[in-house]
Amino acid sequence: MAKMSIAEALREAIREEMRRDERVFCLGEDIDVEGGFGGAFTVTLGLSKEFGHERILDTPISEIMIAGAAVGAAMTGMIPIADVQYGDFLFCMMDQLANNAAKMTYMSGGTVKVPMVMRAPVGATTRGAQHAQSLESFFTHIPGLKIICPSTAYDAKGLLKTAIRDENPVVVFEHKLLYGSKGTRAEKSALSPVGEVPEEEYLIPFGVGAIRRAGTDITIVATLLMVYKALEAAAVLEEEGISVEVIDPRTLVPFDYEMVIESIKKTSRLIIVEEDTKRNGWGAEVAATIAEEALYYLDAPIKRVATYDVPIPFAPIMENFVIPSPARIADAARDLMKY
Amino acid sequence: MAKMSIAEALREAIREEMRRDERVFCLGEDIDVEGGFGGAFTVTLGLSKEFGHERILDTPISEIMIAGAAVGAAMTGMIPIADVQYGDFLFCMMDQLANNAAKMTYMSGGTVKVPMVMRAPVGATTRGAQHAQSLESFFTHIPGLKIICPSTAYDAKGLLKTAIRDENPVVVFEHKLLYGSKGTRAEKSALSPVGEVPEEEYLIPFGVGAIRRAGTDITIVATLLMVYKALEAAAVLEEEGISVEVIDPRTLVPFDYEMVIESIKKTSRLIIVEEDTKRNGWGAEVAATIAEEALYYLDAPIKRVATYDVPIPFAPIMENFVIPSPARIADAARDLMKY
Amino acid sequence: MKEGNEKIIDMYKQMFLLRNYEDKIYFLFLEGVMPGTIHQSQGQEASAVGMLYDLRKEDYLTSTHRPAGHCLAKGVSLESMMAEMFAKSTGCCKGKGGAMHTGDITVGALPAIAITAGGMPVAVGVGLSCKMRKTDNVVVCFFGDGASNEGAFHEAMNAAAIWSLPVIFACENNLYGASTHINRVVKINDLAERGSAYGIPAEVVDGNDVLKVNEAATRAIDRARKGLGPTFLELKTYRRCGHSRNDACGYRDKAEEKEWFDKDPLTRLKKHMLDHNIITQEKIEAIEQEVMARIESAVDYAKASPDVKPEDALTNVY
Amino acid sequence: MKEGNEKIIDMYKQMFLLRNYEDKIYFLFLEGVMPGTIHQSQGQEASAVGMLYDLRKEDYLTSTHRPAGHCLAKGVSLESMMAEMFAKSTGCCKGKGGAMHTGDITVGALPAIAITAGGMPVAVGVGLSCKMRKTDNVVVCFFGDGASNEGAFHEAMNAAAIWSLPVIFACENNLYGASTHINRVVKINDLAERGSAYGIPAEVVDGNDVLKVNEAATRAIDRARKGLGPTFLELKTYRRCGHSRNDACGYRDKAEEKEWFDKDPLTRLKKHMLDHNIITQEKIEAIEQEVMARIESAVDYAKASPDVKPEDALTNVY
Ligand SMILES: Cc1ncc(C[n+]2csc(CCOP(=O)(O)OP(=O)(O)O)c2C)c(N)n1
Ligand SMILES: Cc1ncc(C[n+]2csc(CCOP(=O)(O)OP(=O)(O)O)c2C)c(N)n1
Ligand SMILES: [Mg+2]
Ligand SMILES: [Mg+2]
Repeated sequence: MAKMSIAEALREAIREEMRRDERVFCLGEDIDVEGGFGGAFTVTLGLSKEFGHERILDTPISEIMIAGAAVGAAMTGMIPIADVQYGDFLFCMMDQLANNAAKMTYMSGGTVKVPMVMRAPVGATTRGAQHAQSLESFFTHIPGLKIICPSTAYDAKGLLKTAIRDENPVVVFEHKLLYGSKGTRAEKSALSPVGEVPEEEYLIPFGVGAIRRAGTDITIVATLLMVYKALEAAAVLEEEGISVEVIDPRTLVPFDYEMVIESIKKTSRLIIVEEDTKRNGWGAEVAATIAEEALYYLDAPIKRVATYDVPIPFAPIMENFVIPSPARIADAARDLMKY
Repeated sequence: MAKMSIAEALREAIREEMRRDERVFCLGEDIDVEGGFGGAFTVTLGLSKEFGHERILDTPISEIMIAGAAVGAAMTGMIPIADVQYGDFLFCMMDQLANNAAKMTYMSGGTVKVPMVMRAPVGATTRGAQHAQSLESFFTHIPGLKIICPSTAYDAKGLLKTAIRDENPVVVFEHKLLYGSKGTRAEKSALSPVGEVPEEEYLIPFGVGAIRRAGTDITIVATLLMVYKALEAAAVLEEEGISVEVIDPRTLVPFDYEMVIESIKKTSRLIIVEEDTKRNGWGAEVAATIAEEALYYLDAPIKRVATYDVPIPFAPIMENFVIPSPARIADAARDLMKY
Repeated sequence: MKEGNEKIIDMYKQMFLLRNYEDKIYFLFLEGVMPGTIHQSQGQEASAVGMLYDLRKEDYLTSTHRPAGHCLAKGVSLESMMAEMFAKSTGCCKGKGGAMHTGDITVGALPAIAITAGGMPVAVGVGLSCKMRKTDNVVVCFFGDGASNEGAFHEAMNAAAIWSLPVIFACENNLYGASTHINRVVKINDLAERGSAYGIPAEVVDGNDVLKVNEAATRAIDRARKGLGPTFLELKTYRRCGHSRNDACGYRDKAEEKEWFDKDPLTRLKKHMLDHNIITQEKIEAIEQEVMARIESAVDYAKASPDVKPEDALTNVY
Repeated sequence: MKEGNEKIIDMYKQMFLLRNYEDKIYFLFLEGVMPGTIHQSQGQEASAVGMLYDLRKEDYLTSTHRPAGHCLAKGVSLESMMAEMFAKSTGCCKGKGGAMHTGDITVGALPAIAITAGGMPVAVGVGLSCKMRKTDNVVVCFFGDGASNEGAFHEAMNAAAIWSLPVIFACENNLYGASTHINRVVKINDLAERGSAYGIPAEVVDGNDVLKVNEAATRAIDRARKGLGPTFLELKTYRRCGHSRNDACGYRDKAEEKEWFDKDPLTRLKKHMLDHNIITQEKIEAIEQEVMARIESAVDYAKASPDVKPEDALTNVY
């Protein structure tokens, strides 16, 4: 067992897969500059020492091209791992991801495959509205894409390796405050969980959630940073005698509904916590699905604790207010206990 | 009262607003070519005769520019009405709409306004996956945008006029099979409802739904083409003694929850019908909100009838299968009646 | 692949196939037996055949909303193209793609992309793949005059240049983007002038002269195979048909149409062949009859092919 | 607006303000009293001041993730800029925008856009508005060398050209897009070469010589006001600072840094003024002290300003 940060775990996943399969390569902005950062959050740092500059490919600031090139390379025998510096820039390449990456296999009647990975850092870090968004829900709505959100080093490595081997396009959402990026790329107020990662190879299948904390009164579903906020809230609630189960689905598409339904059979109460804004966030889909398929296990309304429906403000005082906090999560839980 | 198609009603709305306010202008691809089509669906046909070519502005095929120019013009004293030929191309301008149009007012602390309108035709018309999508739900998820979907000529004119006068960016989703475009732009299998439109000026406020058919057993919420499919289903169900209320919210943001909740108090059953694909569609938000705020009026699970989660296939046989049909809606209703 | 006169005759045969395939489709479409819409390529046969004739099966093609000519010239089977138009399960996209997305990866024809210029960044990735896999394969990337105003064009051209990728950018300048004349949306005379913004060698080519197109293509392909990087060819041509289904081209000047119809690529090539005694009138007619027969049997094949099943809509997607 | 020597002195004063404002911000940021990140403009003062000095209040500015110099030179108040950095309610964006979105529409400075090249299509709309409203106002659109590889650049340049809009495209080529040297991402020598792809007159300008920049700006502004259309100016310059917070520029060649630091715009202008007896050393010092005092009081103002309230986050959005 080695202890590592999520950034390191992602790097190791890429390293192992690039060693295993020469079709795998990385492309993105500033990912391989000598004396540079190894991408905005150091994930690709140093990889070119082993794999060379062609397989860790620096690109111009051309998001449409980055995504389109990944699609083209993937259809013709390569396995690209592309990235954007901030998730917010995915909007610049949305056409290539939504109209091409997600649809090519289908439009071709299954005759082409698009085995590509698109990595994107999300989360608010006091940089203002254009560098703060969580875009998961825009992509869960696109048939043809798989969506994963690793919140631990163990998951980061295991899920990314699975993503690289998937023959469908996979979008990986990584949280800026969880990377544990070091040195000049370190983030104020980062959580940077360091986790145990086995020496031996392992893969994590998509669609299998993880119970981060077992409980009997309330089920909380959360991803990425919100897993940790939910755990904080759970600790507080425990002192009040409220037992919380925290489920991290780990992948949003496919989604482990079985685990959630098993849990609410026990708790009969459900809260979904997401850093994304509330209206039409992925939490809405989870709530709607449960309301359609498992309504009768519930004794209380389904609560969603999400970022308020506003662009992310710059001032930390405001940013902290709009993003779900342990306190807001705990309040939602107390409300539900009234039922 | 004049009878007109939705395309004509939209044209009249634009004409009246351009007469009223010289800041209003249109820009888009092929909207004003001599001997051309007046846009992909004839909405701007002939308008330049009255307003000249500068105010009905043909653009290069440059979606990023079209949306960005609308944002810039709107911030500096103009009121642009931009359009894309097919809604699917909104992905090409997503960055300008999501990162700029929706956020400028907020990021500036309210010191700038962005009074622009973005028009987009949606719906599947046997053209394949890149000319068939309904993108409403990508935009309902963006704080700062208002989203409207007129399904009748009366609403088209009244809502578009309100949109043009709104100081926030408004995205108008129009359905290809409802326009009633004439001549060479006519659409096979179009429904093209012709409706009564008053001579005198009128505006329709956002956030006020319309009850298209009153009923007591089941509430169906639907927009655009699905309103008509729901009405077809309702007619069939009536013969079976099932009384259906069909609600057309008319605007998705803001959304008339009051009307829906009043209805389910009566019917205690809710079905949401959308042409958009199911996962994370706007129907999920409606279902989740009802599950959070009005769960106890319901005696049955909340059903969503939506397009299956696949890209839209070309073959009509397959397209008809994936898009909600009156039959599928009726089946969902029969299921709910079991509760 | 043929040489000399045989090649010229073979190119004529292909061009005649493209023209009559499209004319047949148009006829069938008007009959109402085909769903969707059509964007046809009558008049642009010389650019498709001239550019693609010398490619290997392992080389690639990226195409547009107007893909029929490109696909047939790259070797997608006539039957599977026709069947796709009929939305049959035997179509090259199993009835899932349709007229704007035809292709067949087994002959290097990627599924066509109908988003204007949307195929250009994809072609960069294909070029990257050819290079990284250490092949000397190339990709011909077709797009139109209108597409040259899309951001995707810019990002793709620049990337192909800096990485000297084996991409041949073939711009079919048929003077119109839908109904909009190119002179209304660019301020330059030749789109080829845009090559210099990226350091990409560019040429203006008579796109209605298949021999000229083929010469330029040969140079560009050769450069690409040698690893010398991309070339930008502006092929001046013209649509004989509407932009899409029932478009009477009311936006086009009749004199302009006449001027270009007189430069019809098939008529010119046929005249060239006869003037230079490359082939006899009789032989030409024999070839044409053979092609027409192939088209008819392709229609029969398509019509006789089984319909898709509704549930097929749920396959081929995760 | 001043003329002759007075103007030169005034431009120096502005440049000195920009430089020391940024240095002060850097200091405060390291102290940890400022949230977020910073993208500073030390070394690029000549382009900001030279381009914007002759603009009217009614003219417009679009800026980038590196907006401080542009905003101050366009007339956004020092106090409101400083207060925004402190995330105070008195900030030019009420604490909602932050370092990457500063601006003040009342002086023509649109809120800066931090999406690389994202402000360029917006500038086209501003130019369209100036023209349609029949004003002779212009817009100066700043962007970087890296931005010139974005699709948005291409679409914006082309549209401004065909509509002859009063847009001055000011490309601050500081040789790097973040950590990537421009020579690794374009194959041409000067970005100005891209003007010809759109029919836009372009010039390479010594971006560290405020007088040269101002001359070029005057010509471009004049063209724009007369309705003659856009101009593309490539301003060669260099960052004295990191790309963003704690960036030691390990990716830059030390010799290159030295070469450019020796071309510092402030040093050069000061020398020019003294050599030509435009001003005395004493007067310069007096000006510098005055500016430093203004900066200090702006800091006091910002610190003393009321914090934003959490609930303010819910206003200014529909
Ligand atoms: C991004 C995008 N915008 C607009 C369209 C609609 N459209 C389809 S074809 C076309 C014209 C394309 O012109 P050009 O590139 O010259 O190709 P041509 O049709 O002449 O072959 C347009 C505007 C589209 N398909 N994609
Ligand atoms: C669309 C987009 N891609 C990437 C980034 C991340 N980013 C911020 S600044 C920057 C470099 C921009 O370089 P340049 O245009 O030369 O401006 P400079 O920083 O040199 O002033 C990058 C890549 C961004 N903000 N937006
Ligand atoms: Mg064309
Ligand atoms: Mg730069």
